[in-house]
Amino acid sequence: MRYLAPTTLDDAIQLLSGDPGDCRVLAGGTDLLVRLRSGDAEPDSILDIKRIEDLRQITKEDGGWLIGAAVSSAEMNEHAELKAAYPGVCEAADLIGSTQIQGRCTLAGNLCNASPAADSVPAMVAVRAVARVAGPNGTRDVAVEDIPTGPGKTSLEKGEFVASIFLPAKPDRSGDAYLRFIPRTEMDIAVVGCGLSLTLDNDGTCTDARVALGAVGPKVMLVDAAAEALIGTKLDDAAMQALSKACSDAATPIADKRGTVEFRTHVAGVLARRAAAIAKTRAEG
Amino acid sequence: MSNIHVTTKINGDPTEYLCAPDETLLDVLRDRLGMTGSKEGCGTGDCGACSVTINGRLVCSCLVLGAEAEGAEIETIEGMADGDQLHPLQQKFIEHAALQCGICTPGILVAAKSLLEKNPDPTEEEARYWLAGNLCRCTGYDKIIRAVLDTAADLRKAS
Amino acid sequence: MVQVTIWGSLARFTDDAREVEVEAENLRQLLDGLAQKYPGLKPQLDRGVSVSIDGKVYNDSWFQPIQPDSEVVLLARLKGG
Amino acid sequence: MALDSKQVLDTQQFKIVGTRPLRPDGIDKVTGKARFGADITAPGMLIGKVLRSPHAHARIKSIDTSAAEAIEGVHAVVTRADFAEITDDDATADVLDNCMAGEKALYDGHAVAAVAASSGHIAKKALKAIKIDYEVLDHVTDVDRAIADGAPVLHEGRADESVPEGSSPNIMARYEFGHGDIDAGLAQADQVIERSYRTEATHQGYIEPHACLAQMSQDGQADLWCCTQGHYMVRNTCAAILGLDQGQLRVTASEIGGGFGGKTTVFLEPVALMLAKKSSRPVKMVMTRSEVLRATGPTASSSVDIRIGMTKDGRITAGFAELRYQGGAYPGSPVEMGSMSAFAPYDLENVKTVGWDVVTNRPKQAAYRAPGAPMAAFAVESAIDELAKGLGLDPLEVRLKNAAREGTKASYGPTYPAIGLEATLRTAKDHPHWTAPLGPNQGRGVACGFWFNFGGDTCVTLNITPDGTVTVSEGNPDIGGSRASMSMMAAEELGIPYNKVRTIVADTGSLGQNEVTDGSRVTFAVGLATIEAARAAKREMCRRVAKVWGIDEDAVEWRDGAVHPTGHNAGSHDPMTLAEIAAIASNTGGPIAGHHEANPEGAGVSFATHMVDTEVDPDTGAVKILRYTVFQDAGKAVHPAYVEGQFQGGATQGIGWALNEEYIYGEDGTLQNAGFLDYRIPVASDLPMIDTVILEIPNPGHPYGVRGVGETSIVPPLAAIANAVSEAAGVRMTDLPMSPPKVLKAMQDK
Repeated sequence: MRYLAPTTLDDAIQLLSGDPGDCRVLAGGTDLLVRLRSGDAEPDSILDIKRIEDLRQITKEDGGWLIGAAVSSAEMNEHAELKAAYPGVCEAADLIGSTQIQGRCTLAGNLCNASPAADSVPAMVAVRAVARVAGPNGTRDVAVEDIPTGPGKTSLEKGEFVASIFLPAKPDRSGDAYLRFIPRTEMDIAVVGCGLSLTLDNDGTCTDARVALGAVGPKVMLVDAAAEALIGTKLDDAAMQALSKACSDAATPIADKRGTVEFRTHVAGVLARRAAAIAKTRAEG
Repeated sequence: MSNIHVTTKINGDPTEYLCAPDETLLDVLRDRLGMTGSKEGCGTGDCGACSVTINGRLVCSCLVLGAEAEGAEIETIEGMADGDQLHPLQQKFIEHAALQCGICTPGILVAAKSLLEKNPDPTEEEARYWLAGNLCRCTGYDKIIRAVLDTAADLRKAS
Repeated sequence: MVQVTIWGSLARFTDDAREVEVEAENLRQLLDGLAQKYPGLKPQLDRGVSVSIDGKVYNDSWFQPIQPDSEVVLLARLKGG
Repeated sequence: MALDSKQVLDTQQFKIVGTRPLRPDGIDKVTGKARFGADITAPGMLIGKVLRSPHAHARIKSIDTSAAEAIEGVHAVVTRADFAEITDDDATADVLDNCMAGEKALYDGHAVAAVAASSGHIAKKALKAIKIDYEVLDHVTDVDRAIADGAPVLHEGRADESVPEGSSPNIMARYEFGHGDIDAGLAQADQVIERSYRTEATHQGYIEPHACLAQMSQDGQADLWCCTQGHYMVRNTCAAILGLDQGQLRVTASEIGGGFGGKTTVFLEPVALMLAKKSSRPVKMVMTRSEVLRATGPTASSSVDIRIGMTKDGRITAGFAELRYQGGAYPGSPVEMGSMSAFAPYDLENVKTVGWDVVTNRPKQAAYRAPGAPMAAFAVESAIDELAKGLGLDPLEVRLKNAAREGTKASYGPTYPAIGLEATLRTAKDHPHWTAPLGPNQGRGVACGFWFNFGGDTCVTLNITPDGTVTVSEGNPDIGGSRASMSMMAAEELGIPYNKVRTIVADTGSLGQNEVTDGSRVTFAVGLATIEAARAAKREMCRRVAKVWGIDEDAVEWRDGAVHPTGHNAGSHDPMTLAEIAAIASNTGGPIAGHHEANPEGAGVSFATHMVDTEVDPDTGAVKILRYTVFQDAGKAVHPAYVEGQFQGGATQGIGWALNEEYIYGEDGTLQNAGFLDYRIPVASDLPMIDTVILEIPNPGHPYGVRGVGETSIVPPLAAIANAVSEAAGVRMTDLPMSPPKVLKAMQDK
């Protein structure tokens, strides 16, 4: 096995696309190292992208934020401006694993690991986040929800990797939130996750909303019916109930060691309602 | 698989080692450098017994490759005391009987030190959440949390 | 004679008696006496039992004296963690 | 003795016992210097690894190790064929079979082969090169399914003589305890409850995986370093399995990173010794967490049926329990302990328990803190709570009304001496926690718990050094501060400062036989032996001083750390301190030591009452522990901080058992959650502070009144939490763990 640690994006692309074998990108490593140890992954090369300075940055772009693929969750949550702009995305990243894990894990890694239960993914989808994919043919922007295609699988082509995540500018009076359900208070994988963003007009009517669910299907699920339940309402009880129902109706979970079908289906609705209440408060400022 | 030469600094000491590309920092510390204070309880980042800091950032050394430490500054439990002067957290842990078997203690101390550097006045809840990734099976955490909060109070008084 | 209370599932081997009598002045004599009088008890006695004598539990001590009026109860061999 | 022992115990004054000195191993443990099982190395050592069955139940038709042996760097491969069969001792034969499968792999994770190689990498590669031809068999992991008709059979003909003809072949033993007439008792009741309860298997969850380092010479001398609760047990078991003389195998216990009963047996050690023997090199083996969960120590899972009758005023007229425990693939679940302890807190005229020991395709259960008792207490204490609440009675009052006390005939047979249950209940009732207000969706639960405790073989040698300081050698691994309490008891007895005593855990070559650190026995039994060893040393010092002064031995006495003349004929002499006597030991007869070897019996039973407040999220079924108080009798708390620690740790393990810890098996019989990610032990943010109230009702069987405290604290929490959650959720929870999906479903179905 080889350990590669390029210092420029071009070198990284060249190494990755030129590698004849199985080359895995190492960002935070909190999933990859677990797989190496268990023997689930036996790559020929590991490409560490943390030495690429550009990928370690959080920068403003077009009124939104560009978060490099090597930026850890802890670094995001220490960035006051980013946290104020995207509290939902930041708190989702802040829920991944322990303090120790948060010191390493990244949005891009969480996305490319392609677990349906990834905490940050529904939060990103809710705010229309875009993955900036680098590869031998240049870079392309892909909606975050289009990166995972199923458990452990992504739409990335050979030689491509996610170099950064772009969180686009939000209209005024917008708020986002992420909630997940776990059996303990920390350290568990989401049994259900819900990322939600919404925008209010001046009289409190919801003009835009996006609702994404995690861990209730093979990949993150954008629930249009849930958004529709909110748009045009003042987020009253009836709207919240409709939201809840839309999310439960959309959920197609499996039963496993983390939860039953019935439980996940029900809790998807509960979390959506609670996340909407938080997002509403945030949107109201 | 050829080994990688790494130059780093551990607890202030310039250190060089060779490691395999897939070897974790924890294995390097324990098996190559004889620094067995960091413990392996799970190898998957779920127990925190291998906690160290890299460039001041708290991590599980089982989820870091040895090769990644090139040029970094690493702090482990072995570097927490200043000579024969225990760190206040170490002293308080003994005074509060905050350890029973002691296997989780190095990781918890490293994590708690990192907490107090970031937040000198944590609430009980903040301390509990910060340390949620450090499993202890003996104590029920009660005396650990008391020791951390008591140390924080003392350090605030002293500063 | 010492009166010994045995546990319920052993009564199959003592003609359904929960209280049996053996001649014994100490624990060893008690266990030997039981095995001799009720051979069906022997496998369990060999695997091990604990014995409460006047409210104190003994596991091994052969020469622990037993008075004729002592309360003697056979217990499953104690385990601990 | 002029005073009876009870008076002495009630009135004796201590200078050191009861204080909170710093533990002697503290600095090593906070600086990372302490050496645990995996921290030991030897020159030229190999790394050993185990190949484990991927099947829950399979016949091993053949094993081909030739390809593994051919790999460069592989120095030994071991299978069951390397071990001689054990025919005279079923229990040891089962331990061997669990360490290395014979004809069949009996559970997912069962060891089937092992290798020793020059590196871990090569060892892993070698494991993959071992070819095993399995015939996969039907499996069963559930206790009730295992005894149903047509269930796959694990062993033929293993049931003991207690099992009635025609029973399921997966039943290994049957136990029955109790007295009186259940039907007659139930007939007197105003209300009778019949309920079934289930608990899932939990793991002891020690953070330190099993680890050992073995070496063996051609002449049969062997050394083993390992983390264990009992290195003498390791020695004896390994010697039996490998055909070694016990005297030739020296076992040294490392620091131990938690055990809770799970390190009272061997897993890797015989394999490491065999690899060392075959390779003629030291071999180190360390388990991964996944191996720990798949192949070591879980506790039994249980299925319990209860019938209890109660009068309108809260008197229990009869109690019946039928308990089925599966203890994994071998006989020996702790169902007899559950059967004896289920109703032990109560004074009952009519009580009966029936226990069934069942085997399934799961790892061989190992003891876990009060083995067998928590599940039984969960069932009984839940049923009593439901009855009390159904009759509109105060659950603490009902327990007080029925509480066992001195003179009560225990449900398991004997008559109790002075016991502390009533004191824990009264203290609980008077505690502010009991009357604190509760909010919406909150509930409060109480439950009682009982545990036996025992003594066992114990050796202590106490040496007086030439400079008048003291070393104590004992043979029980220090799992939670016992070196501190031994040093305290020695210092107390000798009248010298605590820091003038150092206690070490000696290897198996240095002392006689010592029972495992289990049964909450160490502070009791090793403490007793330490006190007796100190007394022996004091007697010797008195003799020496009498000789120096030229007076009779009975004209001197030991007082406050020195020998004083006493009586009319003693004459006038300045007292001689321990240090002064030590300084001239060479001149007065040689080195001075005291030692004590005994099998102290009469450990004294122990009781606790726990009180807990919970809040249930009505939308998700999530349970939060809001407040927790432990009331327990410690006899005499030698080091109260570590007694509190035992109470808090036991309660927290109980919280895990009650709420989120469980062994989850798939349809294929493989363990689904073999890691700390999904085997969910409580984390710091799950818990409040755990308040403790130590009661001290001296144990007459110990010179200082000490009672074991380690295990009792895990007995009440399962039921206490279930009672609290049932109140908060408005529906009775009878199935552990009370994970959110289960609680939510129960609330939705009510």
